[in-house]
Amino acid sequence: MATRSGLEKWFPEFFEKHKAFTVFDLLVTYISSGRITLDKNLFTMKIAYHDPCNYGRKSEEKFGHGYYEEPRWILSQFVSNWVDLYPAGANGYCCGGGGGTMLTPYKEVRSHYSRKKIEQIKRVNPELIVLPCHSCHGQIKQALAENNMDIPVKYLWEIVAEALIMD
Amino acid sequence: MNIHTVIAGAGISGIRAAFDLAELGHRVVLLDKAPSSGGILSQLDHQFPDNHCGMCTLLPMIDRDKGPQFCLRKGIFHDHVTFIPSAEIVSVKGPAGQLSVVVEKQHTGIDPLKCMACGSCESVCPVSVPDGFNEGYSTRKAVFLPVPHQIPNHRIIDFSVCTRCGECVKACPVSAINLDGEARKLEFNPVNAVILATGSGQYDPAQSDLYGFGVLPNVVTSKGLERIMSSSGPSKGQLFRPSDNKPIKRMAFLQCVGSRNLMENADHCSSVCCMFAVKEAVMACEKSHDDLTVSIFYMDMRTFGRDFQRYKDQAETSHGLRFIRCRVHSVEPCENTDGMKISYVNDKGMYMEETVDLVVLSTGKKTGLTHPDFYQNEGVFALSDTFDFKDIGESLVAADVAAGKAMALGGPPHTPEQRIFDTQRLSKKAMPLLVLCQCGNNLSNDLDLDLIESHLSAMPGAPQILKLEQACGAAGFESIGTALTSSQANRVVIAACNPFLFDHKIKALARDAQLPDGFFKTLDMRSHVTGKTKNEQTQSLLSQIKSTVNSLNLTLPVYREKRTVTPSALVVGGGPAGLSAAFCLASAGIDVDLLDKESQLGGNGIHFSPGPEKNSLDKLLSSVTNHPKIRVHPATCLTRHQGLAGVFTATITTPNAVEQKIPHGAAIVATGGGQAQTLDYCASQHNGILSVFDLAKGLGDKTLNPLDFSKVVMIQCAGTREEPRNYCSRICCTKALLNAIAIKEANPSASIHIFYRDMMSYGESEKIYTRARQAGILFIPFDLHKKPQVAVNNQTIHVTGFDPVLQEDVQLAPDLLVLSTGIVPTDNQIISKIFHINTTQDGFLKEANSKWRPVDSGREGIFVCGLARAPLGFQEAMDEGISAAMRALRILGRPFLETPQVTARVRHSLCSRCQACIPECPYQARYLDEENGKIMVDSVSCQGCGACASLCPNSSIMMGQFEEKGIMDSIEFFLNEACP
Amino acid sequence: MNEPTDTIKSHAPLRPSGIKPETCMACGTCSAGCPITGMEGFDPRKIVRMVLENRDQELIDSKLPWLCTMCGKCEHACPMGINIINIIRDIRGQVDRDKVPGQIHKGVELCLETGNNIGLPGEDFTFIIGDVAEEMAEEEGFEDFVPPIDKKGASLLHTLHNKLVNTQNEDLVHWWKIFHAAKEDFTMTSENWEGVNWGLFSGDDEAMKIIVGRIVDHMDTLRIEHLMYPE
Amino acid sequence: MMMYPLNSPDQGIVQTVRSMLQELLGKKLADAVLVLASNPWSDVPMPTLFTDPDRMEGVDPLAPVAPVSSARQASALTRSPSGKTVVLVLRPCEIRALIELVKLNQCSLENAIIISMDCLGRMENKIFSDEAKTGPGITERFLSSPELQGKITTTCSTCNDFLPENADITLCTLGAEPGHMGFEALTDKGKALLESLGFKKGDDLPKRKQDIAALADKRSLSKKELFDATALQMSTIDGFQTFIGRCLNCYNCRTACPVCYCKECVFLTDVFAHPPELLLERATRRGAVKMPTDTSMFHLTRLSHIGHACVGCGQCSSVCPSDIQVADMFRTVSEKTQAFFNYTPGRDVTEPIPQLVVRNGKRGD
Repeated sequence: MATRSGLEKWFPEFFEKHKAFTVFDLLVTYISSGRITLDKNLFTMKIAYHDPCNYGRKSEEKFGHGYYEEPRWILSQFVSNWVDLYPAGANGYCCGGGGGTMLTPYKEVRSHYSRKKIEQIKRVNPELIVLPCHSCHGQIKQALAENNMDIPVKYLWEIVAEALIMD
Repeated sequence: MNIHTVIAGAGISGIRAAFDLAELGHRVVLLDKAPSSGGILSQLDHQFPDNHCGMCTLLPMIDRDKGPQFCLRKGIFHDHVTFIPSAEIVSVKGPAGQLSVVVEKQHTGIDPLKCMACGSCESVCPVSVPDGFNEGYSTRKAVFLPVPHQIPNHRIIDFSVCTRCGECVKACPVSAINLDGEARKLEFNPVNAVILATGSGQYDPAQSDLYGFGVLPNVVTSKGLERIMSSSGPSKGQLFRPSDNKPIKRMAFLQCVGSRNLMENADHCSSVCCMFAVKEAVMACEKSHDDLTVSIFYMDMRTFGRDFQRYKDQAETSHGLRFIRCRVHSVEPCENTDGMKISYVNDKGMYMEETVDLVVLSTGKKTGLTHPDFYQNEGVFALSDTFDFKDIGESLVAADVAAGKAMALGGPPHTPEQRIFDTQRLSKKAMPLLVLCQCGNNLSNDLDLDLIESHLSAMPGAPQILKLEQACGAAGFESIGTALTSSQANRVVIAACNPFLFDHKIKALARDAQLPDGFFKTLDMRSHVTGKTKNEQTQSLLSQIKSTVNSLNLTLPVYREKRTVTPSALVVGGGPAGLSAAFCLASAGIDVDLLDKESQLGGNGIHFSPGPEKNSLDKLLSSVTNHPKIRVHPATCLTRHQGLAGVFTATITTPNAVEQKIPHGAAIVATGGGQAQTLDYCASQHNGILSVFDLAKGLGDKTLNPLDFSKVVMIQCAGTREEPRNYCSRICCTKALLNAIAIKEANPSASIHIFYRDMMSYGESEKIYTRARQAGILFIPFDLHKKPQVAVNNQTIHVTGFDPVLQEDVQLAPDLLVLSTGIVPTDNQIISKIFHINTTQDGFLKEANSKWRPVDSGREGIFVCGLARAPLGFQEAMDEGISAAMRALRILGRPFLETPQVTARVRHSLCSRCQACIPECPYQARYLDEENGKIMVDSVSCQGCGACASLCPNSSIMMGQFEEKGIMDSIEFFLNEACP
Repeated sequence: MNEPTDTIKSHAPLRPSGIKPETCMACGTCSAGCPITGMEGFDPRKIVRMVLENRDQELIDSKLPWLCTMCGKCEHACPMGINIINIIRDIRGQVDRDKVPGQIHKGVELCLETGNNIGLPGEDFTFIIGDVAEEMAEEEGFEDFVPPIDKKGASLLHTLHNKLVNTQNEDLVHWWKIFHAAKEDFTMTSENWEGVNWGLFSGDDEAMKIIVGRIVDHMDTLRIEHLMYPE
Repeated sequence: MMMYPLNSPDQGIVQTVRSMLQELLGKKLADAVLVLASNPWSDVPMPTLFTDPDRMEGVDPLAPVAPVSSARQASALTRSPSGKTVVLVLRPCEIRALIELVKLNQCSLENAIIISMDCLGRMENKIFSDEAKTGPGITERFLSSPELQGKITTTCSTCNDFLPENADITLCTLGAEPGHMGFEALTDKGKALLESLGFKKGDDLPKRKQDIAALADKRSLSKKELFDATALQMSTIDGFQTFIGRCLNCYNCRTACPVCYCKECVFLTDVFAHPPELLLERATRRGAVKMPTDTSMFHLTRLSHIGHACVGCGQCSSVCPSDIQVADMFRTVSEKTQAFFNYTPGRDVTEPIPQLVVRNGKRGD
């Protein structure tokens, strides 16, 4: 998000020489071209997917495309039972740690914010939460702990890495 | 047959325009894309303020025998109106007055001429899809009744879901189904005019991800709620939650869904949703006996109609509705229940969360609709609100305006049908003819017609019997005609199916036989096929035949008053409404006497500053003053008004105190109004305090200079929208916005604060509000209990207000304070007495029905419009003037008025003169003739509703064709059936 | 409760340019939807209102802009399309740098100084990467994995989140494994490896530009064709 | 409460009230007086309209008899404005009936002064006549004799509305020693009138409250018994038919009823003038039909038409040649009808008649 908008704003010539990919673009390419194969029997538990604001709503606003479909496509390739939180996508909730607030001392406000995410998670009651963002990862883990909820949180690429079938 | 006008869209506006023209004697084709008439109103059962339907009020009231008088939601039946469902105009060519109109009629799969509406097709259809009529809360088949209560009740096939399995074709007993037909083209040529009244659609909230519509089952649209609460709806009128049919305890309305939203390209207000929501909330509370909490989340409650504010206040106090000024962000589900969570910020600026069982989305109008390519052709008139949402009353006014334009293109003058009656035949003893239809032998398994024949011949006053193989075809009617010519029969009962099919034909038969229409009765044989034994069904039919024959035998010819109409009109008041009424009437060839108490015509318009409004008024003024048919009486007062519709006499006093009598057939009251005064907010204590209208005038005529003002404060609803003047004056908000923009544009550094209660920028004027904000004008809402305070100290104006967003007091010392004081009517106290018409609590002239008869006074022949009736804008006033003129033309356009078949008559020997009936007559048709000490009925005004008859404690009222004797005898016959 | 997978039915509206905060009609949508409305006086509608009343300094001096997660949920439903997040970032940017709370500005400063937000020295970085890679190579299928650093002519540049290098080393391996399996020719860099740009959050365009510039430099110097965006 | 004591131990109450009425006319405080008075042509006092005080020797306002409801006479007197002030001496039930008629625009109280009394009931004409023959002063004897008071009609003995409402002046007999009764002014009009006749305000009657309560209790108890019994008797259609089985369609009850005000009764119209074939058809339907027909219809129609307005005067029973206890039936049913509509006939001239109330689209809701 920051890098992309920075590049677009100050280094537009960058794109003449180089190509840039989001994590989703790469994973989709790897999977669809067969460069990686994933084990479909590994993730059979109920998995909830969380949309980070930066990849969704804000990318869409800033760059005209929100990454909603791609992560869901990736999940569908090897995860049998994944669900959305409600609301998800463009109207989804932030984990509560966006905007650099993870780095501020206002922890209380942050946990207050994350109650919304916790409510969403409780409604779905998943066995694993998957997301593609380091901030969200940290914040959601923290919020779950604060709420005494024992649900593991993994990166999208983490479960991809775990499901890799090496030949 | 010459078609005068083709009207596209059989919603309420289309129907009104059709009746307008039909009542002027023109023939009209009315079509609708949908397979039924009524538009959105076919789905809405209740309209505020009385929360009844009342659509039948729209039926023609003059010459009402031109069509049956029953529920208009069932269908449109009028001798001069041909309704074509599932049809659209595809092209309009030629010059106005000589148009060629091509209409495409969809193939609906079922031949209405063959169909007996038995429903066999529907019972075998294997398809099940959500039913649009119930907004998807019930299911229907591929062959279905689009509107269950409508007649003719032929089903249609929805080919988009039909699987073409052919089961229905096999099941149809009369081979009326054809799955392979194609759309047909119909051409009408020449046609004088085309009216487009195709209406709008509703915003689809499923396109937004905020409200969960389509995902959360208990999020419904306001129309969906209407269906849920409808007695013809999915839960038969019970207010249940769609997801689990549990009762609803908490309900939230979210206003402005799809309206007032730049992101949805909807910079408009949909005008009707606020009151719609309040009405639905009231109904929901009533249905659940107030065991329900309703919250309405709004930004501005747009109660801009004359009586809306009190309706809203009443709803708030009597049902405890909660009005919360906050737009809700989104709707979320609750954990483990079907409830939903809503968060908002309350008036204390606090974040609140609550749980509700049902969320109702007040969805606005659809955007992005486009007009057909012939939209701007000559002779094509689109309703001003074609794509807008409007209140019913306003839609009717718009329809009248369009009909007025169509009418102006000419057409044959109105020549009412002259009926001749065979008095000799009528004066004889009742001789009934009974037509028994065998329905092509289709009924032989269910009804024993021979048995009926033999029974009847033994009956006293036995009817002559004519058995026909099929009564409804041309041959059938011919046989009936022949039988009537060759016999002395003077009463006719037709026993067949689908009696409504006969209405039209019966009139022709009656005309030929020179008998009154009321001496013909039809009864539905098929309604006796109830699944009982053949003998039981036959007995049941027999009883009905006997009772019908008997009551018809007792029906006597009605005396018919024929009142010659004075073909001229009186218009009182020469402001915008009166002028446009006078001009419309004069253009239709009617002589007009136009009175104004002032020496100069123009009303409030004389203050207009140069601009489009002034131009349009000036044009109208010169047309009126130069029109040979209009006699202007300036500086003249009306002192007396007497008579009945068609034959009124006015007494006027001219400037030189001469009394003069003016006979006329109809009167239009447009006596206007003016700005109200207030004592609030130090109104007269500083010359920097002006009214919104005075500022507009000053800015217009340049007596005020925007550069003189650096700090401006405006306060809306000054002394108004609270008791005793608890109504919205409708135009002050827009005026204030325009004033503010004008100042800001000329003087960008000026700071402008507007204190408002609810910004009434309804409809397209929302754009002005948006523009004003973008110009940097600050808006601060206030509640009645926290009004801004104004003080004048040492020649300085001090305004202290409270900003609920900041939760802080705001202190301002403006050099200009502008008060929106509202509008009051001028002469209504006297005028209402002179005309014997009613006024509202606030002194405005009261129309007969704010929804369905917006410009009719309570008395037939007297019409009300303009500011005298309600606060409104210039264009709205002119439109109302035309509407009033169109209503007057129903009377003035015909040579005489005739008593219809069913009216109330007083049996003076029974009447005890208690006079209870007089105030209860909804048409003010009853009065006490003081000279003779008798209660009288104006037979032209009387609509035969029977309110008086049911009220009269002495049974002294007879309704034509519903005489007590006949009814008692019918009861006898049915008792005979019930207790043999 | 529905567990719909089709809940994503619409997308964030594109903010038309030229919509000024003045267009705000104080409808309350933003505040109603913001999960921290009411916390420590935070209220997006109020912030917009204060901007309209030219009370910027009050906002700059308050901690309000730092409470916001800039998630944009408020904007998403704003019927007037007001860029509330831009307002927040503008305010943040006007705060004196020494008054920026918490680690944000410190991280930016460290990054400018050391090439990463945590000020990790180069040798520590090399050690950690090597250590984690060694561990990974013990797993089946990854025996021949060697972490590529400063590899000229690599196909893809992989930047790192400081968190992974710092406290969550075990998470470094996920992408390595994927790249390895996909036979991706990628490289990391030994200097300026930071993938996270906190200038975005602190409203510091100048710093942000420098940090983005480093990635451009890497790509040019190492002649790398493709970039995988950090966050 | 404003009590004006009457001290008349010598001349008796009847004479005292008579003098007062005479004085009213004499002083021209009223143009006419309608009051019960004995007359040479009848063995019971009849309502009589006086204008000459000298002709008033037979006036007997408290006579325990009412051969006809004076309400009907009062209505005939005031149905259109005459410009004259009329004093109407009426029993409480007659006032109630009159109020009902005012609501129907059948008469007006604008120029009327109503004088009433604590009503101890009335006897049937025959009983009164017999008792009157046993000696002079039947009215005074009645007022002081519990035995005679026991001879009042069933209706009266089960009536607990014995105090007048809507009168201007009432004569208080309850709670008074004989010869020490009092007039009570209930309105300003009544007060002015009494004062211009020289009456002075005095003390309240000491035992009044308690006597009223005692009588009310007694009456209520017997009323309940009567109503329960009647309701039981009429609880089935058969029971009802039996109750009115002897009805001969004479319509006396209708004629006597003070609130039956129709100009022409529907039962006299062609609606009920059945042709022979209809009668025969009815007979054919059931095999047998009691004649005259429509007697049930008649009573049911009346019940539905004026049941809400029944003031419980009992005239209908008194005039029935077939001894049908029409009043018992009417009062039992009416009590329920009136309770349903929360309506009390004769209570308040502004209280709308339920049948004429159209509210919220539903009548009488």
